[in-house]
Amino acid sequence: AQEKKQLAFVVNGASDFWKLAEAGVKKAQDELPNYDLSLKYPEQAAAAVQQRLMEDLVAGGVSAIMVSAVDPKSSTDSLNKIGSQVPLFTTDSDAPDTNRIAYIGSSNTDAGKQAGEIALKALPEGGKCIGFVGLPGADNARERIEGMKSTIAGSKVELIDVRGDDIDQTRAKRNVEDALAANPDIDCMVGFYSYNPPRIYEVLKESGKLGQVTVIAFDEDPITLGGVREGTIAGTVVQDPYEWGYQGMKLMAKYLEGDKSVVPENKLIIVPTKMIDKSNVDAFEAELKSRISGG
Amino acid sequence: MINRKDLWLLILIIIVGTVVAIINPRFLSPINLSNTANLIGLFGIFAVAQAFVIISGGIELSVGSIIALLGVVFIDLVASEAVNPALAFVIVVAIGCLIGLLHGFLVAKLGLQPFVVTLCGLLIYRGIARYYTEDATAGFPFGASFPTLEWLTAGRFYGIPHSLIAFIVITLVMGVVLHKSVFGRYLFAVGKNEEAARYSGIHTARITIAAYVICCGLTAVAAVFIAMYTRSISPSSHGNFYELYAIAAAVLGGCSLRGGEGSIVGVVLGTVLLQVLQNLVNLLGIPSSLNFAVMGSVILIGVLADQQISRRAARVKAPAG
Amino acid sequence: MINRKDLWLLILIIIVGTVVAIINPRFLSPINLSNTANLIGLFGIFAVAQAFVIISGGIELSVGSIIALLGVVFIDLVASEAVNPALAFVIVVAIGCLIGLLHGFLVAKLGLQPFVVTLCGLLIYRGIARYYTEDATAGFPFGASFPTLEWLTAGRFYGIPHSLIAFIVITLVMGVVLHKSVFGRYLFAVGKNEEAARYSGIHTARITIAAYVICCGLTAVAAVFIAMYTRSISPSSHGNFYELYAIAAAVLGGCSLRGGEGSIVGVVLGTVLLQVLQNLVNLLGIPSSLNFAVMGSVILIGVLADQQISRRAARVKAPAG
Amino acid sequence: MPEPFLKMTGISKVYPGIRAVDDISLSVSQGEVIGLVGENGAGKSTLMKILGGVVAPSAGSIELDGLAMERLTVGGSMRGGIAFVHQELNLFENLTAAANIFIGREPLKGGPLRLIDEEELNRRAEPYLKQLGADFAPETPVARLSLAQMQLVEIAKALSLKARLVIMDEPTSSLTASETERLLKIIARLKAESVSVIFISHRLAEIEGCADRVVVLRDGRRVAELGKVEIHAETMIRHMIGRDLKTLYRPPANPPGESILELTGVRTAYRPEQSVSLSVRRGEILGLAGLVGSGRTELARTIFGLEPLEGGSITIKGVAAPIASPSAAIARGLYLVPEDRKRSGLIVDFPIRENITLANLEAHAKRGLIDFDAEEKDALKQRQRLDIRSRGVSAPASSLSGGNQQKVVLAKWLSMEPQVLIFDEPTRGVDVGAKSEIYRLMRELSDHGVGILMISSDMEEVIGVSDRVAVMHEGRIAGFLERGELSEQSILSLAVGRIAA
Ligand SMILES: Nc1ncnc2c1ncn2[C@@H]1O[C@H](COP(=O)(O)OP(=O)(O)OP(=O)(O)O)[C@@H](O)[C@H]1O
Ligand SMILES: Nc1ncnc2c1ncn2[C@@H]1O[C@H](COP(=O)(O)OP(=O)(O)OP(=O)(O)O)[C@@H](O)[C@H]1O
Ligand SMILES: [Mg+2]
Ligand SMILES: [Mg+2]
Repeated sequence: AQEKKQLAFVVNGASDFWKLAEAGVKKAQDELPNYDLSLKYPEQAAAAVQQRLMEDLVAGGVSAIMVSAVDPKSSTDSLNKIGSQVPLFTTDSDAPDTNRIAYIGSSNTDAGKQAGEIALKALPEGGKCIGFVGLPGADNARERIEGMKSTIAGSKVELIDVRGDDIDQTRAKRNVEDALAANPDIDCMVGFYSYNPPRIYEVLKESGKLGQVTVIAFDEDPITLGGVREGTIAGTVVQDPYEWGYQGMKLMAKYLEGDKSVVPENKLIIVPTKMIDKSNVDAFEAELKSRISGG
Repeated sequence: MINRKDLWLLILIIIVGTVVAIINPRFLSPINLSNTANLIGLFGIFAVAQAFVIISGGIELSVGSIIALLGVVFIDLVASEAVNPALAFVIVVAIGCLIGLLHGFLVAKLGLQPFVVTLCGLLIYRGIARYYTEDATAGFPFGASFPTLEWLTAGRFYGIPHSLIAFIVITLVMGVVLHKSVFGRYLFAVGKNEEAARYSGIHTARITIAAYVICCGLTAVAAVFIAMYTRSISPSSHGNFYELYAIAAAVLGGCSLRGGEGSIVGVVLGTVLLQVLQNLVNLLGIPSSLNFAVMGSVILIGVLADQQISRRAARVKAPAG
Repeated sequence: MINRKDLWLLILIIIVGTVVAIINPRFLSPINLSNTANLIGLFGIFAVAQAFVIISGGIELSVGSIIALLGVVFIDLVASEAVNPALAFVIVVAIGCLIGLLHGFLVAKLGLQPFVVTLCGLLIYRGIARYYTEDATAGFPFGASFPTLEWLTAGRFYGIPHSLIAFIVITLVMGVVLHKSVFGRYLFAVGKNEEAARYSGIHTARITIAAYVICCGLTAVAAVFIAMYTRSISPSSHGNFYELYAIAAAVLGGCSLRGGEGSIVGVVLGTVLLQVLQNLVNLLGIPSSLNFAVMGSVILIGVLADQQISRRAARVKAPAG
Repeated sequence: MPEPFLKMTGISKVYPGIRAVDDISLSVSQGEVIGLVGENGAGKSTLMKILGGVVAPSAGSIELDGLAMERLTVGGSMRGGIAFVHQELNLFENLTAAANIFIGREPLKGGPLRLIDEEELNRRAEPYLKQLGADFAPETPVARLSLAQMQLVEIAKALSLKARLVIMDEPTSSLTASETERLLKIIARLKAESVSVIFISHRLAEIEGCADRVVVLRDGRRVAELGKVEIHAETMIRHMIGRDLKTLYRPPANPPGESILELTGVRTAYRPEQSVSLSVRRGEILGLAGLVGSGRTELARTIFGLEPLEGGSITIKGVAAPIASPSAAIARGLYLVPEDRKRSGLIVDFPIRENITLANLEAHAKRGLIDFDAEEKDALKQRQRLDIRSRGVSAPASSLSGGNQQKVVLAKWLSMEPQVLIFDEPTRGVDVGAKSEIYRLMRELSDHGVGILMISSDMEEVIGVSDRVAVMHEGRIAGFLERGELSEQSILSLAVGRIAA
C-alpha cells in the first residue's frame, strides 16, 4: 500500500461538519483506486498543532494536501513552506496570498448574507436579534457575522449582540438562557456555529417560546433540520463540504497526473452555499442521508 | 457548622449578587435564578466529588474527560434505545466507579502520583470518547423524547430544577459522610498524615481508593445530568476545563491541595460563586472574551481578602487570649 | 550525573523511537528529525521553566495563557513596527518576569496557594489576550518580513533549528543554576521543607519568588519562539493545555509535585518523549482522535514501569546494603 | 564570671489561651553551660525559639552585646553567634548530610556564579560527623538515615556554625549511651573554648554531668536557679514538679506468666540474613537495648505489620499470627507506640480528641456515624488519666509540648484493650514527672497481664524499668540479661557485639 500516492485532507478541528467532507472523500476514494485518501484531524483546533500535523504528513511522504487552515490569514509562511514541498490546496477558508494551487470551498461572507436574507424575510416588521457563536473572533464567525450585518444594514432588523461560548455546549446553552433572561422581548436568535441553533431550539422549547422567537441557523445539525421542517426555525444556511471533499480529491489526483487545466484562471472553485427552509428541507435531508451512508 | 471561611465566601456571594442585582434587576427574576440554580446543580455535583479526592491529598484532573466519555456512552445507550434509561444510568455510574477504582488503585496500591494518573486519565478518556464517536457529535435525533428521563434530569418543580434537588440531596448525604462518619474522619486523617493514619491501623489504601470511587462515581452522575442538559456532546470539547472549575470551587471553598482540609459547605458556596460570576458576565453584557478574566479576578480578590482578614483576625485575637 | 530514573526514561524513548522507525523509516529522515527537534526546543523551554516552580513546591498553571498573551503582545509590537524586534523581545521577557514576580509575591509573601494564584492567572491572562485582540487572530500582515528575527527564531543551522539551540543553551545554564549553584541548593531546600529552610536563615520568600520569575521569564522566551513558529495567534486557543504538557514533562522527568525533587536532564527527556509521541501518532497514521489516548497511555506505562522497576531494585539492594 | 553578652529581660510569650513563657529573665556569659529543665510544656523550647529568632516574644527585651531590641530574627540570631539544635528535627531529606550541615553557608567557587564547591563541603563536614562518632559518610542522603543519625547531623550543623552560644533542645532524646557520652565530652570542650551552651534535657543525669548552673521553669515561669553545687536530680525534680518524686521504677506485682508474644527466627526486610527469636511473657516488661541502627525499630515495624516478614513466625497467645498490616496487628491486640511521634504517632493538625480516638473510632460510632459525645467523653477521660496538660481536648496536638504529645500517643492505645504493647522510645522528650507516670502506666498494664516490649536507648530507663533485657547487635539478638544481671556495663558489652559469656 505504500506505493500508492497519498492524498491528505487536513481539517481545522474535530467537528461533525467534516463528517460530510469525509463522506465525499470516501466517494472519491472509490473512484481513485490508485490513491490512498485520508482525512486528518489535528487533535486541537490550533494553528501550531495543524502545522505540526502537516509537517509530519510531508515527512511521512504524502503527495498532496488539501487544508482547511485554522488560521489562513497569518499562516502564510507556514502554508508556503508546506506548499513548496507538495502541491497544496485550500478549502473552507482561502489563503489567497500563499502558493496554494487553488481554493475549493464556499464563502462565509455569502453565507452570512443569505442568513441576513432569511432574517429580512422572516421579520418584515424588523426586530432585535442576538447571535450565538463559538469563537466570535475566528475568521469564519467574523465573516458570517459581517455578511449578515451587511445585508440587514439599513433595515429594521438589528443584531444587538453576539455571545461567545468557546465551543463549550453547556455555556452555549447557558448563554441562550441568560440572553432570554436579560432580554425577554428579543425577536430573533441566530446560531452561527452548527451546534448553536440546537441549543437555541432547546431553550426556546423549554421556556415555551418556540415559534415566538425567530431562529436563524447555520449548518445542518439534525435538530436544526428538524426545527426547519417543523417551522420553528426560519431557515438555515448550509455549505457543501461533501463536494469539497469529493471534488477536491479528484482535482488533486488530476493535478498530480499532470492535468493542470482543472485549475481555473482565478484559482477559485466556489461551491455555493444554500438556503434551506421548510420548502426544500426534505429533499436536502434525503440527499444528506444518502451521501453519508455512502450511496 | 458554618466556619469563618465559609461565612466570608457567603458574604462575597451576597456582595456580588447585590451589585449585579442593582445594575440589572433581572438577575433576581425567577427564570434567571432558576437557570442559575440549574447550573449550580450540574457543576456542584462534580465539585463536591472533587473535594473528596482533594481532601484525601490527591487531585482528579480527568473530570472533564470523564464527563465527555460517560456523556457519550449514556446518550448512545439511550438514543439507540437498546437499554432503558434507568439501566443506562446504572451502567454509566458503574463505569464511573470502575474508573475511580482504577485511579485509586494506581495511586494507593502502586504509589503513582495522583497528578500523573489523572492527567493520563484526562488524555486517555477523551481519546476514547473521540475515537468511539469518530469525533462526531453524539446527540438525540430530532424529536426523540424520553419524557420520564427528561423530566427527572432536566425538569423543574415549581421552578426548582431537579438537578439542584439532586445536588442538594447528594450534598446532604456527602456532608454527613464527610463530617459525621468514620470514613470521613479517616479521609481527613489520610489526607493530613498518611503515615500516622497507617500506624493507627487505618487501611489507608482502602480509604484513598474509596475517595476516588466516590469522586468518579459522582462525576458520572453529573455527566448524565450535563448530557441531558446539552442533549448533544461533541467529544472533543465537551467538558474541557471542567476539572479546573471543580478544583477552583473546592479550593475557593477552603479545601487545601495539601490534603486533609475542606468542608462541604465551602465547596457548595464555591460552586455558587463561580456560577453567579458566569451569569453576571452575560447579564451585564460584558464581552464574552472577558468571561474568564472576570472569574479569575473575583476568585483572586476573594482568596486575597479572605487571607488578609484571617491574618488580621489572628493578630487581634492573640494578645487578648 | 544521569540517575536511574533518567536512564529509564532514556531507554523508554529509545524503545519507542526504534519501534516507530521500524514501522515507518521516515521517522529517522533528516526533515522529520529536524521538525521534531524544533518542537522539542519550543516546548522544552517552558517545561524546564515549569520545573523550577515545581521543585520550589509550587505549580504554574498559567503557562498556556502567558504564552498566548505575550505572543499576542510580541506580534503586535513587531507587526506594528513601532519597536525593533530586539526591544520587543526584551519588553515581552520583562513582562514575563513581572508576572512571575507577582505570582511569587502572592505565593511567598501573602501566603496564597500556588494552585489558586496561577489558576487565576490562567483565567485572567487569557481573558486579557482575548479582550486585547477582540478575539481576533493576531498575526503578521501579508508580506511582512523580519529576516533577522525570523532567522534567529525559526531558522535552522545545518538542519538544526535555532529553537533547539536556544533550548540547549537555556538547559545548560539552568542545569548549572539548579544543580551547581547556591540558589539551586536553596530551591531544593525550600521545596522540601520550607520551615527548616527558614530556620536555617534562608530567605525562603526570595527563593520562591525567584523560582516564579525564572519560570515566567523563560516562558516568555518560549512565547516568542512559539509565536514566530505559528506566526499567528488565535488568543482563545493558542497555548491551551500547554501547562499540562509542561507539568507532564516535568513529572515524567522525576519532579515531584510535593516539591524538592527533580533534575534538568529528566525534564529534557520528558519533553523529548512527549514530542516523539506526538510525532508517532502522525507518522503511523493513528487516527488523530487517539493522539491524546496514545500520549496518556505511554506516560502511564512509562511511569508504572519505572515505579515497578525501582521497587524491585530497592528490594534487591536491601540485603546487600 | 565575665559580663553576660546576652540578656533576656521580662520575656513573655502568649499563645491563645496560654502564657507559654511568663516574664522570664535569663542572661548568658561566655563559656558557661546552662542546664534548662522543667516539665513538658514549661516553656523551655518556646524561650529558646525566641532566642533563635523563630518566635517573636509578646513582651520583654533582648540585649545582645549591649544592643537592646524587641526581638531577634533567625538571621539576626545566627549573626549574633547563636546556633540552635531544634527539639524537632529540621532536616532536608532530599539533600546529603554534608549539605544539611552547611545549608545557608555553602563554600563557594566560580566567583560571581556562586557555585557550590561540593568537595570542599564534604571535606569540611567530615570532622564534625567524626567527632560525634557518626558511622556514615558526609555524602549520605539524609533520607537514608535513622532518627538518631539525623539527630547527629543536626548537632553537627550547630557545631559547624562555630557559634559562641549553642542551644541544644533535647539533643540526646534518641541517642544511646555512647553517643551521649561523646556529646557531653564535646560540650566540655566547647566550654574550654569559651563557647556557651544552653542544654535542655529530661535525662537529669546528663544535666548533672555538664551544667554549671541550672535554671528551672514551671508553667512558663522561672522558679529556681541552682548553682553548681546544688545540681542534683532530686533538687531539680523538686523544683520542677513542686514536690518530691518517690520512686520512678516499680517492681512487678506478680511473677511473669506464659509467653504471649513469641518471635521465632524472624527476618526483616532490612537485614534478611539475620534472624531474631525472643518471647515476651504476660506481665513482663522486656527491654530491647542496642546501639543506634541495631535494627530495633525495624523489628518493631515488622512485628506491627508495616514491613514484610521475610522469614520466621510470630505467635500471639500461642496462635500463629500472620500480621500483614497494622490493622491486623491491632485486631490481635498488638499495638506500637512509634519513635517519631510527629511523623508516625500523631496527626499534629488534628485536635487532641481526634488523635486519641483515631485507632478506636469504630467503638465510638454507630452504623458508621461518629458519636461525638462518646468520643469527647472518652478523650477527656484519657486526658485526665494521663494528665495531658492542655485546654480541653479540642486544641490541635501541634499546640502541645513534646512530652504532652507523647502522652496523647499513649492515650490512643490505652483507650483500647492491649495484649502486647511495643514501645519504641516511650519517653523520648518526656519530663521526669510524666516519665514516672508512663512507667507507672506500663507497670499497671503489665500487672494486668499485658506483655510489653520496650525499645529504649535511655540506659537508665532500660535498667530501671525492664524485668529482662534483650540486647540487639546488627540485626540479631546478642544476648538476654535477667534483672539481676543488669548493668550499664553488661548491656553495653553485648550491644557492641561481645557475646555474653
Ligand atoms: N504554636 C503554639 N501555639 C499554641 N501553643 C503553643 C505553641 N507552641 C507551644 N505552645 C504551648 O506553650 C507551652 C510551652 O511549650 P514548650 O514547647 O515551650 O514546652 P517545653 O518546655 O519545651 O516542653 P517539652 O519538654 O515537652 O518540650 C505549652 O503549653 C504548649 O502547649
Ligand atoms: N529506608 C532505609 N534505607 C536504608 N537504610 C535504612 C532505612 N531505614 C533504616 N535504615 C537503617 O537501618 C538501620 C537500623 O535502623 P533502626 O531504625 O531499625 O535501628 P534502631 O536500632 O531502632 O536504632 P535507632 O536507635 O536509630 O532507632 C539503621 O542503620 C538505619 O540507618
Ligand atoms: Mg520542648
Ligand atoms: Mg529506633
